[in-house]
Amino acid sequence: MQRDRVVTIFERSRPGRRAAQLPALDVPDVALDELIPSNLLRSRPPVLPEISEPEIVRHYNRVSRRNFDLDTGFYPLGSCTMKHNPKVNERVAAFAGHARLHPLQAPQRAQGALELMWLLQQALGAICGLPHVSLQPSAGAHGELAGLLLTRAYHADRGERRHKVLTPDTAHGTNPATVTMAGYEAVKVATDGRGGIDIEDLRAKADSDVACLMLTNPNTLGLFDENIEQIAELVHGTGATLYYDGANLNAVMGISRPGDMGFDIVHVNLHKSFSQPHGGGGPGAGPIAVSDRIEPFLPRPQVVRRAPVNGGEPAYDLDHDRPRSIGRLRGFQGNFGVFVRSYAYILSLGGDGLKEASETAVLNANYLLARLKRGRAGSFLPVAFDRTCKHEFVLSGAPAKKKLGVSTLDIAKRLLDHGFHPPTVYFPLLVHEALMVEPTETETTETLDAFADAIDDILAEAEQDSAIAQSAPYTTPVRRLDEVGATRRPVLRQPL
Amino acid sequence: MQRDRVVTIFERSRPGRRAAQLPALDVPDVALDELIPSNLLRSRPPVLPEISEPEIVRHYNRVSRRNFDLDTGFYPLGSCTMKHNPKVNERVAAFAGHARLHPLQAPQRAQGALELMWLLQQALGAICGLPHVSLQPSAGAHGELAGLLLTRAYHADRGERRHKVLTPDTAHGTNPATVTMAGYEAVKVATDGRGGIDIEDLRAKADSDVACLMLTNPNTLGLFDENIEQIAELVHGTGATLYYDGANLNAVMGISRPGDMGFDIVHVNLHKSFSQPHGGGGPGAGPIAVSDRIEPFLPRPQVVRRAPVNGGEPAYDLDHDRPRSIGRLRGFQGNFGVFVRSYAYILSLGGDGLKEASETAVLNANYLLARLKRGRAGSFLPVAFDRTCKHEFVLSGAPAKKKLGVSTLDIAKRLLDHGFHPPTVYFPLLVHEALMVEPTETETTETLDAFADAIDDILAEAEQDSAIAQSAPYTTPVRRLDEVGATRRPVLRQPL
Amino acid sequence: MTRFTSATDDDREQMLAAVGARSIEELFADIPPNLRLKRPLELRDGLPEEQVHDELAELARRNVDAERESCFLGAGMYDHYVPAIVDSITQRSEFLTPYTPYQPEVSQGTLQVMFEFQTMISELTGLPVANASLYEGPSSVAAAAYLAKQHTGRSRIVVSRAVHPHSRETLATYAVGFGCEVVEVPLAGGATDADALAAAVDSDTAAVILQQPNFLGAVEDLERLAPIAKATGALLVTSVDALTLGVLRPPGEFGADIALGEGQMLGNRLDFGGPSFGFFAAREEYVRRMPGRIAGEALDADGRRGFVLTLQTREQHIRREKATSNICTSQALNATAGTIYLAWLGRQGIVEIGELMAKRTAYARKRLTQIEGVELLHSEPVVREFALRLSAPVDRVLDHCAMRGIAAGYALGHDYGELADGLLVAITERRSRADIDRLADALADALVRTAEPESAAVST
Amino acid sequence: MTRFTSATDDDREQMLAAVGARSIEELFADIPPNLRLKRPLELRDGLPEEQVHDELAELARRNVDAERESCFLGAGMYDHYVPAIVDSITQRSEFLTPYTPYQPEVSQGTLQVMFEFQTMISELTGLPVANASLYEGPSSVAAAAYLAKQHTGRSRIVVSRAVHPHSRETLATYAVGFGCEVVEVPLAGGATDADALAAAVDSDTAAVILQQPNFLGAVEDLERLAPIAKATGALLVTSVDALTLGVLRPPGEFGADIALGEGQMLGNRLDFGGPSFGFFAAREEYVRRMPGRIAGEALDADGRRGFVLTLQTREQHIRREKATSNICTSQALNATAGTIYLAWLGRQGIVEIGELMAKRTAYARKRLTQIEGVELLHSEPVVREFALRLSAPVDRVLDHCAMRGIAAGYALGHDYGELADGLLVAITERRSRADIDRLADALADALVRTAEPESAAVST
Ligand SMILES: Cc1ncc(COP(=O)(O)O)c(C=O)c1O
Ligand SMILES: Cc1ncc(COP(=O)(O)O)c(C=O)c1O
Repeated sequence: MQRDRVVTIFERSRPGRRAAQLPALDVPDVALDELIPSNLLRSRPPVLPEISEPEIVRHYNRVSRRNFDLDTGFYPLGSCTMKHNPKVNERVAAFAGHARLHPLQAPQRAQGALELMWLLQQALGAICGLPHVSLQPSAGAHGELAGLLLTRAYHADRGERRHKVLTPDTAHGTNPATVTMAGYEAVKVATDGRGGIDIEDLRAKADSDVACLMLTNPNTLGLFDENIEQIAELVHGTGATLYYDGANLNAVMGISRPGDMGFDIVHVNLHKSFSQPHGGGGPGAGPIAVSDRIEPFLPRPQVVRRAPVNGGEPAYDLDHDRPRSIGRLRGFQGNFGVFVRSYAYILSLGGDGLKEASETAVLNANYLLARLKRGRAGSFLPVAFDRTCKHEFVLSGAPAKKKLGVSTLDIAKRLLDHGFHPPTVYFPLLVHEALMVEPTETETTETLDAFADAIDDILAEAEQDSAIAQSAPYTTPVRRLDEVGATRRPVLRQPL
Repeated sequence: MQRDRVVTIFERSRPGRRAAQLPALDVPDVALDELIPSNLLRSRPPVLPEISEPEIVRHYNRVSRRNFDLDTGFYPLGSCTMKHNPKVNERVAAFAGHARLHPLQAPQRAQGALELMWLLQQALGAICGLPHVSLQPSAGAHGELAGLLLTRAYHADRGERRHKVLTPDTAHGTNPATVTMAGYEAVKVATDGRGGIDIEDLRAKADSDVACLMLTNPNTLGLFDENIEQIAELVHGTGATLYYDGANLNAVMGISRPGDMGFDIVHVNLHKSFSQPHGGGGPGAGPIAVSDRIEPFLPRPQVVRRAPVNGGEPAYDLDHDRPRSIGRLRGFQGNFGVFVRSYAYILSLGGDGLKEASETAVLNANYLLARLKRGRAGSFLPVAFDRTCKHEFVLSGAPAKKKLGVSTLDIAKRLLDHGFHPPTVYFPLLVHEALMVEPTETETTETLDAFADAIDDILAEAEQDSAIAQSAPYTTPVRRLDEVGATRRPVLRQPL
Repeated sequence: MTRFTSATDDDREQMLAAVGARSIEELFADIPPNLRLKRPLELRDGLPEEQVHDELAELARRNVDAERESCFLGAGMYDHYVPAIVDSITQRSEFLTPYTPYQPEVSQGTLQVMFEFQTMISELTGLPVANASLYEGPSSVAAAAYLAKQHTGRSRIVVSRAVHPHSRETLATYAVGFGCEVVEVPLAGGATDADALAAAVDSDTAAVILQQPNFLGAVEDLERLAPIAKATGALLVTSVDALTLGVLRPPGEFGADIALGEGQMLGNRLDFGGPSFGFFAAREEYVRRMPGRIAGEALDADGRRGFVLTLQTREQHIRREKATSNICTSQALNATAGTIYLAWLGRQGIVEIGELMAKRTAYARKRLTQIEGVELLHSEPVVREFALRLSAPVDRVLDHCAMRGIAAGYALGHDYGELADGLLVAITERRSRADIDRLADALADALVRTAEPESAAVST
Repeated sequence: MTRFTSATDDDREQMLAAVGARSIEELFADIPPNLRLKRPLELRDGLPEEQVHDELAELARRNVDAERESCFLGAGMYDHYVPAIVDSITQRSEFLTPYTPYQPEVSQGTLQVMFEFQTMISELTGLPVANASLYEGPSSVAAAAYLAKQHTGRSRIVVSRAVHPHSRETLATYAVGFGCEVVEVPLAGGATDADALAAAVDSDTAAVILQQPNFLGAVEDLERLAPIAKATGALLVTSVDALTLGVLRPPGEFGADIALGEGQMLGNRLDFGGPSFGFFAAREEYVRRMPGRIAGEALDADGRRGFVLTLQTREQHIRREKATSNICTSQALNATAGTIYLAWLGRQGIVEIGELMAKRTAYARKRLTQIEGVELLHSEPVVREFALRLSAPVDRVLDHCAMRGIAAGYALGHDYGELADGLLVAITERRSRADIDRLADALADALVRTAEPESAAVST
């Protein structure tokens, strides 16, 4: 990666330079203040950069080289499913028929797009085991919000007002944050000794004021909750809904379906299980699949297939006429470009391929875990719950910290010098000094071996001299950054 | 740049892995040896890599990071015109209408492509000041070969056989190499004290056995030959043709035209003046523009515009019916994809823009030269001929070698550590320890200043300790390589 | 084995052995048997890449996109040209494939782009702080309302009826959750009714939401509206079209507390509505309540300049149920495209594009209203979009124009029952005078024909 | 100032001052005044990027490409699918924008790809050494003849009439220059006439050039022809279709001295004929006469493995008039695409694609010859292309098929006067059985219709 000095695009700017050349004025010229009152006009242009095309290209090319990326190296970021992003997806998403289609094009002139969305709905429904899908939510957290608003609408429709939503203590931060945004109170449920929901605690908390239980399964420990049937029964018994955070769906595609487990509402992260590139933090999409009883409340508009007229092709349409709908969650029809990529991915793999992906993801995780256990990680970074994991597993760096003086953060930073992206760190909160490792199915055994070796090397090095890891990394574009200072005196834009 | 260990794609291969998935067999299965005699069938598959898509992507991504490229840094490689490659050119070249057009599509169904070629011919003709253009040659050297074969055909048509072709001692290596391939004897013409053709030497050699004089103007010293009119007169006086090696056209677009200078045949490097990306050594294209008397011999087929029929659109066609043509130089119609890019470039700049490009190229070169002269380069790397240069200039590293003990090669290698691609070195041969610097018009003054500073720093450093440059580079993916050893025991493929 | 995985049968065997399992199934033994799917998924078999390509190409062909017709549709997303450098840079794997920059040492690329983006948004809006992106426009409006509610402790949101219908609907959806009443201020002609606004704002009003230019294309008189909106201590939230901010006075100068908007027009494809991004800028005092990622400058251990995600204590992964928003994955790559686009457009270009649109829009407005059966829906000043009234059914007129290869605009009746005869026409730098003239011809023709009996009209 | 340059007026002034010139014109004072162009170039004004895009899109639309019709055209270039990874990797600026790797320390990327490419070509052809690319197919044939002439000192080149017409024409063009006589060996049915070959080869023959499969699609019996070709010491040069080498015995195993070919089918676009690449492999003894760049392994000063351009003493920049070729800029990026494609196809895929083509071709050959008015032009074994005779004028049949969205093939009459009724049909993995059946229908229909009087036929 590039180690040169930071120069921002503004620092490359020189007065009078430019890249954009706009079409010439081809209509009568008029003074702007004849069109718009001058008190509503801008007096000083915004200080955007002034720079030619070649220099923009060089700038962002150089800047890009200061990133670690999945197409260059292993990126076992737990909970994020950093699987390969097939290049054909980018190609098909770029077709003008997709990329330059206006969202308000009349449905009869956007049949291909609507059919694609409908096909994706069908596919996600089949994978989730739930019959109705809305593609609207923009990401997982947005799907969660949709889920709780659906829950609210469902209860309201039955004349109930409930105030609490249960989330396990292992839940991802978006779960409780969503609970608050949706106007509920978040109530934590404990984890039992095998890493699943503590049934007793759940039983104690699952009362008639509970609107919903949000669950990830396999959960953020990478463990499948074996009691899921009992949990579902318990929750449904109180009249609450059961929400499935689909961030970990990559473990069970074609193997077990959330709908069959008893979930009412599922969100799917297309940017995880369905290969949408992560883009440095999006775009993604968080479609939701729901059961019959939730369906009436789905967001508006919904993509529907109308019966063929005169024996012709069926027509796809946007149904706005959904009187019990919770309404819109965003503009237009959702992140269509993401749908194209994920639909292409599903077409590429097919049903068997998706199943094989999940199998291999789980095999890779268990293999890596086995490799690690056998080395120094076995004593210094033990797995938090010693069971067969699913697509990921969580190690605890507590012994390493105690015995070697190197924290999970130190190990993560030292991994950077070995050319690996570190796992997710310090999550889930339940596990001390957590390291959450998700290799995904698209990695080779050679890569897993190399990663295990790197962890072992780092621990061996720390046995000799813990200071090395404590001050790592050394070879990255910058070394550890002063985050505390950055928060104390925030510099959030360039002064110009 | 990536400094990791070399691993070839073959070394990443594992039996049974694969990326390609082909369409299923949808016709009756037959044993291959029922279709083709088994003695003509392969017994053992070629050992191509076995590797999945994600691993191919990572492999070539990593490998790519071991290159220095124009989109990341300054690349003043003399004679190569490493100007910015506009990204829109790649976009328009990728249109299916261009990229998936079969070369044998019937002309009436390829009118857009033929019109584009015709428009490019017109534009190049206008720039060169010569009325007829063939786009067929695949690169500059191919254009040169075309030029000499045209010369031969021209003389033969007049019943003459001539045996010699003159090239200046500053000529690019392709010139004399082409002379030999075209069946002529190469005769060198000396350079005079101002860096131009030595008129007396030319006069002595320009006899009636001379078929052609090949010239670059501005020449490879970056100098415009002020005596060009006299040279043209002299050469034409003997009945020979005058060939213009257009590698340096970037200095004179819209300013002076080879046709007006008296040249009969010109090649244009679309990958230099007309912004086709260099691709690590091609593709390029070397269209030729010629005068009326050469036209009958142009390669076959030629793109022509036929008069409109019934007042409709004019029709573009491939004219194969050219009885005096030298024939084909290659398959199909030439490097069409390159034509698309260069035509887009010409459309982008227009006449004024091309002229400004040449002006700025020359200004940038003179500015950089002035900056260098003022520093240590003034004494250690003096310019070979102290005149106003055109788009490039040649320094001599002889004093540096003598006084500091650092050769041109050492300086070039040390530049790598400063993040610059070195200039062309040891060419032209005439200049001792030559450094040929071509900044191009797309560079900023800041970049030129930084380069001049780097040269100065290197010389200053060498004044203190010449060993540093002598062993440079230090920061590149590999250090100096043993080229002699590589030639002595060539390893030209991986043993498998 | 799929083409994206590498585990051959041999690999599987060797890995299972290392794990100590006899079969892959054994790894799933913890899933209760009756929850295991006993049959294949109801999906087709996987396809070779070229067949995936062909099927998607076939679907794409069945859409009439802006490459195939002259597109005057706007209403929130616009057919601007996306320069090739945007694609070529955002398709670099270095930007395309990493995730959120949790490890700043190896994410300086993404972080620096965020910082540059924030600077540009801050410049455009005239507000000191901006985040690194939200999902898109309308949900950003809802996010602003949530912020206002949390900040003020009040529970009414006042929104102009001239705000994008999708924004109003999204706001309404969210507000049911976080518990706010949404009150709509009616239109007076093409703009927000100032008197009604004054009447609507009270001491329980958390925010007033306006849009500039508004959904009908009108430039709102923010100088008049802003003080009214802020009179009772409510936050003034303006949803703005970033591409008009080279010519329109920025919201910050009118005293807006928050400026946000849809970012599609900044170098993002239409993509049938997404992905794009939302931007969100505010006064300093709201920074610790802002939703979304924020990059800040920081020094490294060797004193080198760099960037980090900062003020993370706002965020869900730290604060969980106390977070200021639940957003996690956002739209980083789209914001990157926006950053490159704004660098490309530059200080001169942002003004020029605004002026070009304003002048072409003025021309189009005049040209179209010369047609028999077309009149102005309002006469407020406009920049890039304007509203007309048609004398014939709008949908039939649109179909006629579509047959001539023109998407003439958006039928306002979809969202405004009272404007069933309304057509919203958008102009970008891609719509030339010739395109506008062709639209005028098509519209004139359509109005004549749709006046004819249905059967005759259909035969065209 | 163009959008690709940065010199503002201020910059120009400052730079001129540094140079000591008063004006830009002064920098051109060395150009004799009457050679300076006194008027603007006869070119249009420069256009904004979006207008360049639109004009090129408009030109592209006027071509009927293989996305728009079912393409059975071959004859040297084939409509294979180019996997997306080829584009995404070759569009990385690191491969796209550098030049020839003259500075190996910062060109290891390009050099390593060359080395991998050479290895793959060597594997495919069964010959030990390969270069890193030439321009394309036919000029590579001429280059081989030049090598043979230089190597043997002989002056006759014997070429089969079954070699691609473009190769034969290019050879003829070059041979005029380097002074060789070209002698053509006639066809016997669909293949090279072995007896005529034996008769043509003499002690002054420098090379015998054959093509596999030949231009008419036939697999030549190289086992029989090779010894005949080599009987007098001439070099055996075979031009091969690389994509058939997963199933066909490689030239090296028949004793070929040189194997070369067009590389388009290896991951390169059709591009109306270029750019693509030529490959060139040979026996060890010719390596120092080979044209083009060659990469070789080398160690660096620290003993690290790397790659360099090697055996450069063959090349023009070192040897000038004594060089073995004049080639300089070649087709590196296209060869890079070829390398990625071959890595993608892999050891299994190269066989599978050959088999798939062979079986589909067998089906198509059978299916089409069942049509009234269609018969086999030859019955030699074929892999991916075959020749038919039609009972109606070929060009009219082709036009009819084109109207039905099918490019039915190539009319052999263009190049072979004696085969005016010949049609060459190519099959790739993109042409499904359904496509072949549609072609059969169209062909049958066309043959019926073209038998009708012209006027009636035209009205379809
Ligand atoms: C377990 C879990 N739940 C929810 C989310 C939120 O999804 P998104 O980031 O798409 O909003 C994530 C994402 O990181 C996650 O890992
Ligand atoms: C002066 C000169 N002439 C001719 C050539 C040959 O052109 P090409 O490399 O396109 O064959 C070059 C290219 O490097 C050159 O610089």
